[in-house]
Amino acid sequence: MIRYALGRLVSLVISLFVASTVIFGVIEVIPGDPAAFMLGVNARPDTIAALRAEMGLDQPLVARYARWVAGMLQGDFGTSWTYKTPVAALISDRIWVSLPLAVYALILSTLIAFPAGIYAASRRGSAGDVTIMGATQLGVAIPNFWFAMILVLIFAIKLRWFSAGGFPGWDSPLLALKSLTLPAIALALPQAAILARVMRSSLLDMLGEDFMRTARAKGLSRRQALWKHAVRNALIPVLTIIGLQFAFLLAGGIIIEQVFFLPGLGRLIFQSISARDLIVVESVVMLLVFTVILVNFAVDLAYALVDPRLRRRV
Amino acid sequence: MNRNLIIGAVLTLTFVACAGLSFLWTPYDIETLNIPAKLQPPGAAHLLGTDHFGRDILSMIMMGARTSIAVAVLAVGIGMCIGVPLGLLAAARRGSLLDEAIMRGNDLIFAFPSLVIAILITAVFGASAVNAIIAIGIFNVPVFARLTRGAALPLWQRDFILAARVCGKSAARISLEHILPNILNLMIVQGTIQFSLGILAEAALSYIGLGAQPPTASWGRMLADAQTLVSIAPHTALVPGFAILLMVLGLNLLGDGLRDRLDPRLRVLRT
Amino acid sequence: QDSITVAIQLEPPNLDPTGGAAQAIDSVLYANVFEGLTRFDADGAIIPSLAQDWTISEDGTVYSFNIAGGVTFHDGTTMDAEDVKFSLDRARAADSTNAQKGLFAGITDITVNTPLNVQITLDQPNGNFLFNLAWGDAVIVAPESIADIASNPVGTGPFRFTDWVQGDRITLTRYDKYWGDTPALETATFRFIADPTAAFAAVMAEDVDAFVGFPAPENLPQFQADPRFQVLVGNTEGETILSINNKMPPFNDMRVRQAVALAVDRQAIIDGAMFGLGTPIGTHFAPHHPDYVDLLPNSPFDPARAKALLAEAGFADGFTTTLKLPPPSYARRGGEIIAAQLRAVGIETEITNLEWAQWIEEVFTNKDFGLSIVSHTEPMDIGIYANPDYYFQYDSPAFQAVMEELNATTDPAGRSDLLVKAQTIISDDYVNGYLFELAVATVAKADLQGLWVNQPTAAVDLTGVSWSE
Amino acid sequence: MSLLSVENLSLRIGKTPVLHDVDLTIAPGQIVAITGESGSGKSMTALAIMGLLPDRAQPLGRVMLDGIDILQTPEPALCKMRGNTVGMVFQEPMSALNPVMTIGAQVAETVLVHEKVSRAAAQARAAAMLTRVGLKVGPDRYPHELSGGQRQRVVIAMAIVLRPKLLIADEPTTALDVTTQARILDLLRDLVREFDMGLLLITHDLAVVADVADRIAVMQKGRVVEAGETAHLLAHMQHPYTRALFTASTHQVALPAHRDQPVLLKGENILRDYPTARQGLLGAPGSFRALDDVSFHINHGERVGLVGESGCGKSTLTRAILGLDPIQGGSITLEGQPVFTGKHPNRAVRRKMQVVFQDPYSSFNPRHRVDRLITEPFHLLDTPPTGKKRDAAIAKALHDVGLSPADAQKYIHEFSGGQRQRIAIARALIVEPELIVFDEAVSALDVSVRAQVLDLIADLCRARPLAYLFISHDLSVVRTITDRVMVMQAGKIVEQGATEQVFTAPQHPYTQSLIAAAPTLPELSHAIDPL
Ligand SMILES: Nc1ncnc2c1ncn2[C@@H]1O[C@H](COP(=O)(O)OP(=O)(O)OP(=O)(O)O)[C@@H](O)[C@H]1O
Ligand SMILES: Nc1ncnc2c1ncn2[C@@H]1O[C@H](COP(=O)(O)OP(=O)(O)OP(=O)(O)O)[C@@H](O)[C@H]1O
Ligand SMILES: [Mg+2]
Ligand SMILES: [Mg+2]
Repeated sequence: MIRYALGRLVSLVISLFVASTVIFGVIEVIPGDPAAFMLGVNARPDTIAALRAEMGLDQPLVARYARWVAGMLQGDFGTSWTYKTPVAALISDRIWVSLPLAVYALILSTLIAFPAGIYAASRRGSAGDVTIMGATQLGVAIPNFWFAMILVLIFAIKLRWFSAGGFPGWDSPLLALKSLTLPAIALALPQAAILARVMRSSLLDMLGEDFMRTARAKGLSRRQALWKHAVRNALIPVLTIIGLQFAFLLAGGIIIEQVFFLPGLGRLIFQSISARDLIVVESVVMLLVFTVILVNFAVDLAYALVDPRLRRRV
Repeated sequence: MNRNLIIGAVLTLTFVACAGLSFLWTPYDIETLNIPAKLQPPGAAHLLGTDHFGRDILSMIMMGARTSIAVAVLAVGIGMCIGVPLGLLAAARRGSLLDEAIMRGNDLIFAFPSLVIAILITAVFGASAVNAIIAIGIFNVPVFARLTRGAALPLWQRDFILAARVCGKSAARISLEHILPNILNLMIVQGTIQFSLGILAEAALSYIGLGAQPPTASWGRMLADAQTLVSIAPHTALVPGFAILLMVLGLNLLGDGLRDRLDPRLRVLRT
Repeated sequence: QDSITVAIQLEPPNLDPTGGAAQAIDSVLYANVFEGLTRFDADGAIIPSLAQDWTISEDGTVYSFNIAGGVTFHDGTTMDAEDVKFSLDRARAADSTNAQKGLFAGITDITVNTPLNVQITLDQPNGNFLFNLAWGDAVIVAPESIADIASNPVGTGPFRFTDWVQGDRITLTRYDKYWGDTPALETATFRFIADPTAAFAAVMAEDVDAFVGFPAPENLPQFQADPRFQVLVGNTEGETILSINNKMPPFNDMRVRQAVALAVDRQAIIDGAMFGLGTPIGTHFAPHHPDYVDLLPNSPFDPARAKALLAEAGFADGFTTTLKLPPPSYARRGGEIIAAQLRAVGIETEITNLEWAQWIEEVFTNKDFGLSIVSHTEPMDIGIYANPDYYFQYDSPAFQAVMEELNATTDPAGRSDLLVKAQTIISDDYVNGYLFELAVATVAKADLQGLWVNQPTAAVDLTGVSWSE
Repeated sequence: MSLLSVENLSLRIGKTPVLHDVDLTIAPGQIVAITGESGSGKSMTALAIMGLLPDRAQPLGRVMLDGIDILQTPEPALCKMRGNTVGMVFQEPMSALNPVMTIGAQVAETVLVHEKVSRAAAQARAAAMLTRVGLKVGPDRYPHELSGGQRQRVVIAMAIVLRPKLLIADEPTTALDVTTQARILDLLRDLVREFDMGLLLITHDLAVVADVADRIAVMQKGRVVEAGETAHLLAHMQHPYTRALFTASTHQVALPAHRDQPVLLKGENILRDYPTARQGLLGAPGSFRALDDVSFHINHGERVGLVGESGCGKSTLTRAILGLDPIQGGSITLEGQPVFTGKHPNRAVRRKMQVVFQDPYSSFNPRHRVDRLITEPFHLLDTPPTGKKRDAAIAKALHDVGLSPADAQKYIHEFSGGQRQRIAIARALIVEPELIVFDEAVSALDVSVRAQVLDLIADLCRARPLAYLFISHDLSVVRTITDRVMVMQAGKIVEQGATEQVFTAPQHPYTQSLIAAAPTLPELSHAIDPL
């Protein structure tokens, strides 16, 4: 198990290194001079040059990359050009919106998807199954930003149950949760639909396995066999999807953060790209990639917990 | 006959037909604006109403179908054309360094949140339909590469592949002659699904202004334009929303239906 | 009730009004946290602020300002002539990153006479100097607090900065030792909502008390009809123009530029892009300015003439050019409408939507464009036409002479004449397509009073704002 | 009173009739075997007794088990009965166990489902039963940590932990090799005696049937065509199908005599290592030696057999001979030419060798027609025949294996298993190779089909001088179809010699145990005389 984890760790580090090069390379070629943008149309060339020097933009690319990576290794993400505050502080503010939102949405989608998927699989072909599968088809097809628009229209503007957007901060956790509820629903439902479908089909796959027949021959009822034997085995593909979804939720919140006007990571990326605050963009993208890779790593470890066959593999 | 397949095919074909028809005819010309006639609700003159520039929404939907389909088809095409050969190569050289490199490369792409990459790409090259295609296409590559490799690996263990190797055929030739045809069904099914995801992705990119540029019609941009109008002219948001929903639904149903028909494992169960 | 939540569209990137071009910095801080020697009032007039009065030498080059006594910065230190000298010297220094360094270009010397009197010498008379000092970029800052001005601004205004939740809001609190009249509000929260849908929802759900610069004009009728709200529509200094690259063929031919001007139907653009909000203009000048001349008849909507002019210029079959649009909706929506109108006379446009950073690089700096739409929001900025390197590349010695004369003239009547002349020249030359003066809409709770209606500069001045009852 | 009595059981699945009027009785302590061809309804009968028929099954008749009629009993009552009164063991030990549960927990589960005992008590009973079935490893292992035979013991323990009155075993040993099979059968026999259980044993292997069963029921196309006491039935077969079945099982082919000829294929000191998982984080990958210093030869026209347990390296050797995988040591030469030149297989040599695989279903690309399938080896020729010549070659190859030229245009799914194996042989013959490797080429076939294919091979030997290497775990087949046999154990050839000699007087202890473990049919020559 430990060896397995270590092996995955090495490839994780390599991935991170490659990712950092790719990110830096892509972001550095984004056209639009950050200094010129910050100073606006009335700025004089010497002012712009002064600012470029202040931001370190006059140094060669490799040197800047090296400094960026070295800084990150020490936990220093640099200082935002526009906000003039440490990027780490900026990110940590935003992450307390994006992360809870992603987790909230993930919990919601799991809470919806698991029972729905299991129910549908256990009653395959029944009216309930058909209804649930129909609903998931719709859920998969619905664009989440459109869904979000409609949620706002109904629950914020018409019914006024929730605030329409913005985030009051965690001073009052209840209010904070409330303001994340509509966005979390908008994010979670389409994901829940996907998850429910995967859950159902992987359960159905399991139902056809020989060991399910063995379980029935032991005297387990259909339902017992499903819960005791199929669910845990079916969890492996489901875990993969959950891992992918978490990454998606964290960054894919971008559009939803836009609709609900949440000050999360997604919006930070958006803002800093249009403000050409490249150092922030680089760091946020790197952080997201890091999270995804880390989540995949966690998922891999979770596999090993679920499936003993993987534990001894290096 | 399979219900999913029929509903899916009908929905998909309707939109494809709309898109095709739009080359020849649309109820109104969407390039001329008629601002006095803006935001008319659905009615006799305009079946689905007009937008904030007084354009006929039905015509916009037809033209938008064209954009959506074109973007999605090309993006999936890119994904397949690059991903499938990569997957075949990785499977043929399974366990080698090349295989490892291809698969790690795939993982890396998967590690990038797709929307973020799309935003970066459009930030570098500017917003346009072509760049939307590239951005979506890039994310289709690892999907097809993984799927291909995953499906090809067990095939390589099959005896008929051994037989072909005994006959001295090269790995490339075996991949083309034996592996590819046997995973084609899978590719078609996955292609349909990726196609529907492509439609959604195009809509999302256009919604945040990174997709096709005006005057090209796009469902996502129609939604973006309509977002402030929801409360005064709900049809401007509902119509494109439902267009996306129905098209994606149709494709998904079609994909499911095709899977049921084409997947040999399920076919064995049926007969 | 003595607190208020005001929403504006854009969040300030940092809180240093002297170090960046972002208007949002001024929106939050101007007159609320920072003050200059002079300031704009609600109608755009220049009135005394920290400088209580001043004298100008005969030749118009030496200004002597008397500074209000008992002024303290929010950190408790006193504000005196030394701070004024420090602030202005800092803004005009060689390594300064002040975005409007040009405002201070004529200053040759700043002398502190007494702690409450400062004397500024110019190299030549400048009729705009008091106006220049009113800009947000010319506010008075203290050397003690300059180091973290970007995140912790310390000024002399009636409100002091308390908190900034990046991405969401900035909170200001009343400064008890303010030297002037005490404002009615105890705290003010600025929230930043750029998305039109979210803006609409936030106001409708009463999450905010006022929205200054409401981004979606199409939603205004709903607020007007709702007794909970009042809608204030005011004017801004934003001349929205279809800028034309005067050096790029075929636009170097005046007939082509005229054709473009005639092909554009302003009213359709105002209705279609702004839902009726905005005043048509025929030249680059704010209609509410006393010296404005109505030059609309110079460029009526006349597609037939436009076609004829094109034919005359040798483009009977039209031509293709680029139309590069920055993010605001006046540009994006207006661009679609203009593209359709130009297509009607045979000019095909390739629309490219750009972010501001790209726009500045491609259009403004590299002049790589045919047409663009942008609102020039600086007050009294007709002077840009005198700069042949300015992005639309208009090079007219006649106009440049007028501007030179204007700068040297301090006599109001003479200035007025020259401004009329200037407006007429650029209109006759069809330098750009003049579309409309941008309007600003403020949606507020019905019982809120004292908000600025107009936007002579980007500012949400809260000093006079209060709740009725 | 009998423990189980099946009366007039008929069954349709959907619209397809599967069983017709099946009758069957089992008494306590009795072993009843059902035998018959694949698809004859053996498994369905068993599932009917368990009440585990597929969803669309419509059974008719009576299945009385311990006094209750299964077909009339509601599901909850059946659940109480399964695992308790009746247990079942399935064919595939690899997939019959839940991979994510320990074996102890899986056995204990049977107890926990039926009895209100503590988890610890159930675990204890499970451990005891695992010991009883002869499992020497602890109950906290996971299935993937066990060998096939061990897993089958776990499945048996699971089925009998509550001492059911009836145990149904559906092909319990088919997936195992002979020595393991012998041990499992011994175990079942012991358990029956010890617990006084009834055992319903389903198998297509007549030798096994004859060995262990008290009674035999022979099924064909959903009917029981003949049933009776084992000894009596073997002695007095009435039904032609039963006779045909037994004849085919003991089928002997007549090989033409082999004369001494020069060496064709020669392998010397072959080493073959498979890389295994890395040792440690960055350590060098380990390796597993699948062929350890193997030397052998095959002469022109000689028929050589290769036998050995599953996993001993038979297929690995095949692959090395065919030049599919490089070897790590030693040499393989065909008529003096190396199979491998440098890193690449030698085409000139490959042309002289062909192969026939075990699984007739996966040996062909389902998307190609027969003509394309069998001409694939033409790829080895420098100037492959085209047009008329090609057609003629196809027709001849098909004719040689007893198919018609018209079959060339069909797809592979249109053929039965036996026909497919003929096509596989046609494919091997089309380039007229010197040597054919048969890797378990008849193991997946029904006995009657197997007999036909063996005859075909003998016929081909008569028609032309053909050398082959015949790999099989079925000793009786190897015995009749080869001149010389090699016995392989754990990557080494432990014994080789003339077939009859090795079978009658095995020298090596391993060979002896192998031959002892193989079940044999009693001499039936008198019974199979034509009527
Ligand atoms: N789920 C099912 N649905 C429809 N028909 C089935 C199903 N399972 C089996 N059959 C059919 O029932 C018949 C009897 O099958 P059964 O599995 O009992 O054969 P068997 O004698 O056990 O064969 P084998 O030796 O191959 O296991 C076969 O013709 C088979 O095709
Ligand atoms: N690709 C591989 N990697 C590692 N080990 C392998 C590989 N293939 C086979 N082996 C191991 O090599 C040994 C010999 O395998 P081989 O397939 O030759 O056995 P076999 O005698 O043909 O068995 P069977 O009768 O089951 O087909 C086995 O222990 C097997 O586990
Ligand atoms: Mg069976
Ligand atoms: Mg083998």
